[in-house]
Amino acid sequence: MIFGSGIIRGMFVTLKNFATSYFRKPDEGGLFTVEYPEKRIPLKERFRSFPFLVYDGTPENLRCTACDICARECPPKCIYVVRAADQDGRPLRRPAAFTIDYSVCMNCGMCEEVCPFDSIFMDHEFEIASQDRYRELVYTLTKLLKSNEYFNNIRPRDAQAVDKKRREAEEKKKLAAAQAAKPKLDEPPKPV
Amino acid sequence: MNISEIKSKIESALPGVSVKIVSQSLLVEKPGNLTRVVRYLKDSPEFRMDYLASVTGADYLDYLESVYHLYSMAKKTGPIVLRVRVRRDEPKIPSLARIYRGAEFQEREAYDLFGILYENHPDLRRLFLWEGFEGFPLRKDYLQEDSEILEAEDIQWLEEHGIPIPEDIRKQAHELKQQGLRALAQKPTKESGV
Amino acid sequence: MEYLDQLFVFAKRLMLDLLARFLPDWIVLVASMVISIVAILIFAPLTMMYLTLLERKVVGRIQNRIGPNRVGKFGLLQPIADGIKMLTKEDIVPFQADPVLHFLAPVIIVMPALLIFAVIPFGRGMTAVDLNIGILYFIAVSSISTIAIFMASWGSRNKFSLLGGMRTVAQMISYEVPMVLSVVPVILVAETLSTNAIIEAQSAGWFVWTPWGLAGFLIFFLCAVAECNRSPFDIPEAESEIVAGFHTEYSGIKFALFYMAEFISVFAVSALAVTLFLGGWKGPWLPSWLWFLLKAYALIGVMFWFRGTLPRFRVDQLMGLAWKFLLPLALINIFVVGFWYFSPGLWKWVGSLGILGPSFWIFTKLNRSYVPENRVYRLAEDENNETVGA
Amino acid sequence: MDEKTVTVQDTNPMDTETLEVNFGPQHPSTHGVFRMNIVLDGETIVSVKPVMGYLHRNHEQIAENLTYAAVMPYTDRLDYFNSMANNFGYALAVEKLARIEVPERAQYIRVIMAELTRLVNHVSVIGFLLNDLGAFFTPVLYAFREREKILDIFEAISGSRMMCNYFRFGGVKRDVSDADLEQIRKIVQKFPAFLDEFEALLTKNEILCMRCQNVGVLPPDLAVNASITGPVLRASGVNYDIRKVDRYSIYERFSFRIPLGDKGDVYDRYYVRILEMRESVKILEQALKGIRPGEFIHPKSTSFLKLPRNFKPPVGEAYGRVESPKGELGYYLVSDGTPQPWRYHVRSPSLINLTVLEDLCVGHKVADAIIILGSIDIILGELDR
Amino acid sequence: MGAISTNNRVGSAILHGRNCVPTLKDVMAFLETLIKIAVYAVMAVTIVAAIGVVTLHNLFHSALALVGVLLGIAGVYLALQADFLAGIQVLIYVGAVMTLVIYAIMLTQRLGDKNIPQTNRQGFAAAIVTLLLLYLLIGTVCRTPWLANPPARHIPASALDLGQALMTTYVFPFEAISVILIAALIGAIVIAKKEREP
Repeated sequence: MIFGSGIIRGMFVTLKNFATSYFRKPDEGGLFTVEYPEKRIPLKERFRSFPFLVYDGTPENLRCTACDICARECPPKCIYVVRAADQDGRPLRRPAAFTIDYSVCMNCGMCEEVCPFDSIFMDHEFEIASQDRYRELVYTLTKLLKSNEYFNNIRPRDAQAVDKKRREAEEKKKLAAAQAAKPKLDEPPKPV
Repeated sequence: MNISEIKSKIESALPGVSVKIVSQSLLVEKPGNLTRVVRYLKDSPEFRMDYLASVTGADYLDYLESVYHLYSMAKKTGPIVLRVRVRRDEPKIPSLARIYRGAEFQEREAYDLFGILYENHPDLRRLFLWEGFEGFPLRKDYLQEDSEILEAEDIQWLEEHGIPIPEDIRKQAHELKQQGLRALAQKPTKESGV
Repeated sequence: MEYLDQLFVFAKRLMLDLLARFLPDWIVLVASMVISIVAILIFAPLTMMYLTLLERKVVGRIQNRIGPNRVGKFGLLQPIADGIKMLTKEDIVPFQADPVLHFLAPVIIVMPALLIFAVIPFGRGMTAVDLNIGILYFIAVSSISTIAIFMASWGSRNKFSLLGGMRTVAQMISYEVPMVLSVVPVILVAETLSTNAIIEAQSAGWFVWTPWGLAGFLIFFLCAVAECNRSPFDIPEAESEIVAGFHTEYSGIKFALFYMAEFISVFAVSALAVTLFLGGWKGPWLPSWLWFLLKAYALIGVMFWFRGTLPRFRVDQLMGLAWKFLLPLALINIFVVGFWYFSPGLWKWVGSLGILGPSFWIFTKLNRSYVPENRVYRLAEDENNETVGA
Repeated sequence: MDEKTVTVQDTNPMDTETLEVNFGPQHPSTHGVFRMNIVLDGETIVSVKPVMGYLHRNHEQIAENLTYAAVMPYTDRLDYFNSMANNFGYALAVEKLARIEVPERAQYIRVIMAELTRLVNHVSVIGFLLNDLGAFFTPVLYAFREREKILDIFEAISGSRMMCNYFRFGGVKRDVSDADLEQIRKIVQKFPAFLDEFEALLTKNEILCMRCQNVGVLPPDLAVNASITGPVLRASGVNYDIRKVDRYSIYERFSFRIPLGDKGDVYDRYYVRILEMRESVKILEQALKGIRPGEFIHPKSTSFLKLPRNFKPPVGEAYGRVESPKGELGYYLVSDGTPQPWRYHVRSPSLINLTVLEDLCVGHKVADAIIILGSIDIILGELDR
Repeated sequence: MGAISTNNRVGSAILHGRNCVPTLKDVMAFLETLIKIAVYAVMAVTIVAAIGVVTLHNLFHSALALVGVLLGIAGVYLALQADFLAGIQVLIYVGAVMTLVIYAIMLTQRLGDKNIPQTNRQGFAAAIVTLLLLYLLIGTVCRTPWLANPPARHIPASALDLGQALMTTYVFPFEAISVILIAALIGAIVIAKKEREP
């Protein structure tokens, strides 16, 4: 081998890449970078950024029951839940305050996994940069609530599975309620 | 080779050394005997434990423990787990750093976080924390500073940097100082978080 | 065609003629100098600004990236944005630095880089000063920049700067020797030190098409790359080792001046290599100055290509390359040119190649530590091993 | 007076003063906030003292205050280049502790992920090594071009590109779709071609050979004695790969070989990594052929997914280790029967491989210290913990 | 081409090369004064720098001042129309010798100190040598038969003349210096080697 041949071989590799960057496709040696704010890589469906709360229909009709499981299981402990109470002080099955500190959140998706009410899910929104990390990055209930349509939009497969599950549970509940409502009747329940 | 065979081999080869089986591992009863046991395991052709995979400490409230995982790269066997227990107030264990270079940083780490003194270590300094750090954070009785409560020194520093401090916080810090206390967080005990 | 070729010469002559109608002669004389100087002072920074852009674009494409593309179309205004940024940045002088040296170093380092332009023949009749010691002038002036780098490295009072300064000096002194010796064959054949006369001597054919010319060109070019501290010889500012070398402690416009000096000398040495070996502004069809710029930019492109491809040498290897490899080759090249000059016809070729080829081979054999070793790697299955070579 | 004369005689007039330089914590080539306290004689290194802890967050204490499941996302942050390998080690340790079984498909998915991670790690380490050598980002960007493709897969499967948090005790978090497997197949198919191109750029390059060969030679006996693991150990010619030794997961089903170095210098460490990638590609090909539909998590373990606090391993201890791309990544766990580990320790290869840094560097030049550090391949997240 | 007339001589002198000498007296006089002023300025700077070399407290600064002296002398050579010599002066002294001197200073002195003090333990010997040199110079100046009316224009010594002189008239000193330099080179290698062996 002549001294210098390895260098020349390497030079040809870079020359080839220089040339192919003008006409090849990204995965074949073309430009593989994306001019970010204008062009974007489509997000994968399972991509997770930060948690949000799902509501059905109107924001009042939110799924969260303030059970506090997500707050307890959250590894960096960035979720704070206060359960709502009625005038007599009896706890209600809805949160009075639900706050997530996005500056602490580490996007692990634990809350989504443990939530028994299919209420908290991971969002696709990742551009949350702001000037003030104490005020802007602490997300309160109003900022966290997003509709089920939005959820269906960003993660169709997961959302449909959740919806199906909820529908089935709903129907089962209805059926059970119907059964409970008329136990006196002797006709057997119809198969669904 | 099962654990009791290893135990009997060690005890027969090294008279005066007694080891005890604790959950599939060998507890060297006297810390002073550790180097002899390890040298035997390393040099004897039966074991050839030439690779010290892991050294770490553990705090069991009554005593501190140092755990060693030995493997053999030559024979591809292992692990033999050795453990040594010492009193919390006098945690002195002979260092293995002269037998295994690999123990050097790991023993420093255990010293740093548990305060176990490895005697004869070539360079026993804190590894991660800075010199002058108070306490040993992985001991179960270690109390952290409470980040929610300010101390008098903190307030002084903040004020020097032009940050206004509310009166109640200042008062709290003053009280703490008068009582000679520091703002320490209660370490969450087991199950307390549930 | 003729008109295009002499465009700039005519322009200057027209201006002087206009002046001569109203003003005394001595003003015309001064104006002639001023015009040349101003032309250089405009051309040099402009070249530097767009070379930075070109480098980023070329290296970007090599790495399958686009490169700067935000400021202006294709990032064409990027150098201006950079310039504004550099100008408005805070000028930081380290606490214990030697303020005078710290200030003077970037000023002095630009000077030789600009002075070199005086003898560069940009086209037919387009040399600012046709010195009869042109080549010597170039070598002498470019050696001054070492002093400025010393001032910067010592004046900053930073250990990385000091290391960078020491490396620079070792490198500059070492590479000057083979560089000068590689020019000697050209001077012997052209029988002159003047840049214009050397180009005229290449009317019959560029020197690079002869064996000694090719060898000389390669040695000269490598040494030139080293003199400009460019990759793979960029150890004085090796960012992975000594942060930024001698200009670690510089910011703002002072840093820009160092940067400018580097890029201007990149252009200057490329221009000189073109003059010495690639026939200068000679070439068919196109205007002479365009030919000259094309050739010079092609060489600069090669420098960028090097930067995009090669890792850098270590300091001792760099010295070894200069003293144990390039220097003896350059010396042998002087013998080769003598042989070429005195022998007839085909013998020239056979003899020259017969000397150069084996000596290259011998020097690689002598420098065994620089030649890659062959390695044998075992691939261990559980029992049976297999080996591969690399 | 006497003292003075003695010193005058002792010092060689040609001796130069040593220079103490701090490389780091802010330095382009320390791979994070790491400091090397180097004493130089001219350009030659007299001594190196690594100083670490700038990224220390007491990972072990954090973990001891969390449930077993909640530690998983924290392990991602150890070696943030190969979160899948970290997950793997931790999952293995907990499964050993709680005696959990893992279904076959999950094992396949785990192996595929671990080997993809190895590709990601090795390819970028070589890129960074070349950056330390002074190549102007080209090898890094070629490496990242390939890494991006694999990270896209990770994103599609686990939801995150780097902090995957994908493994669960008894399986993995979610199943891998056929489309994703197809995508992996495509990447694996094209990877050898990329490696060939990468090698054409680097392997025979004279400057790279000059810089790397016979620099930082680690003799095999020192390597074993200093508990060096991973490619650094194997580059010294010691045949020790935990995938072969422990046969954990389903590695015994695949036929692959362990590349062993010749001299144990920086070049061998570079080339052993290239060869390891080629072997990983082989494992991936076999795994992609062998994977069958099935459960991705053991049914008994699914209940703990929703209620991590009900997961209480029996009292005992376990040491689980995997061959992470950097070396032996071990997790030592002690359970007291509560949902939180009593003791949790990470045996991080980055830290322990650094033991020999001084031995490798002394006598070489400054530039060599940088590439030796680069060739050891440290990640500060794992080193400082 | 013809449209542009070259009706003044200074302009045409510049455009068509040196062989066409401008004859206008005032231009020449003006230029002469300019050059004279420049030469005297260079000389003055050289002397100031030379004083700086011996008086500056910082060794590094005095080395830099020495660079100034050498550059000034190159300027003087230029004024004496010895442009080849000037080029060589810059190349050898500024580019190589001074660089090595500064390099040696940086290597041997304490780099950490802000001031590298200039110490002189051989002041007496230096004074004697200086006086001897002064005596020699004065003697030479006095003994030289200065021409009352030097020829108005020297023929500048070209590189060709210098080369011929070195290869014919001065061939013996030239070769002797070569031998001395080679001896120095070998000596340097020997010293550098010795350090490594034990």
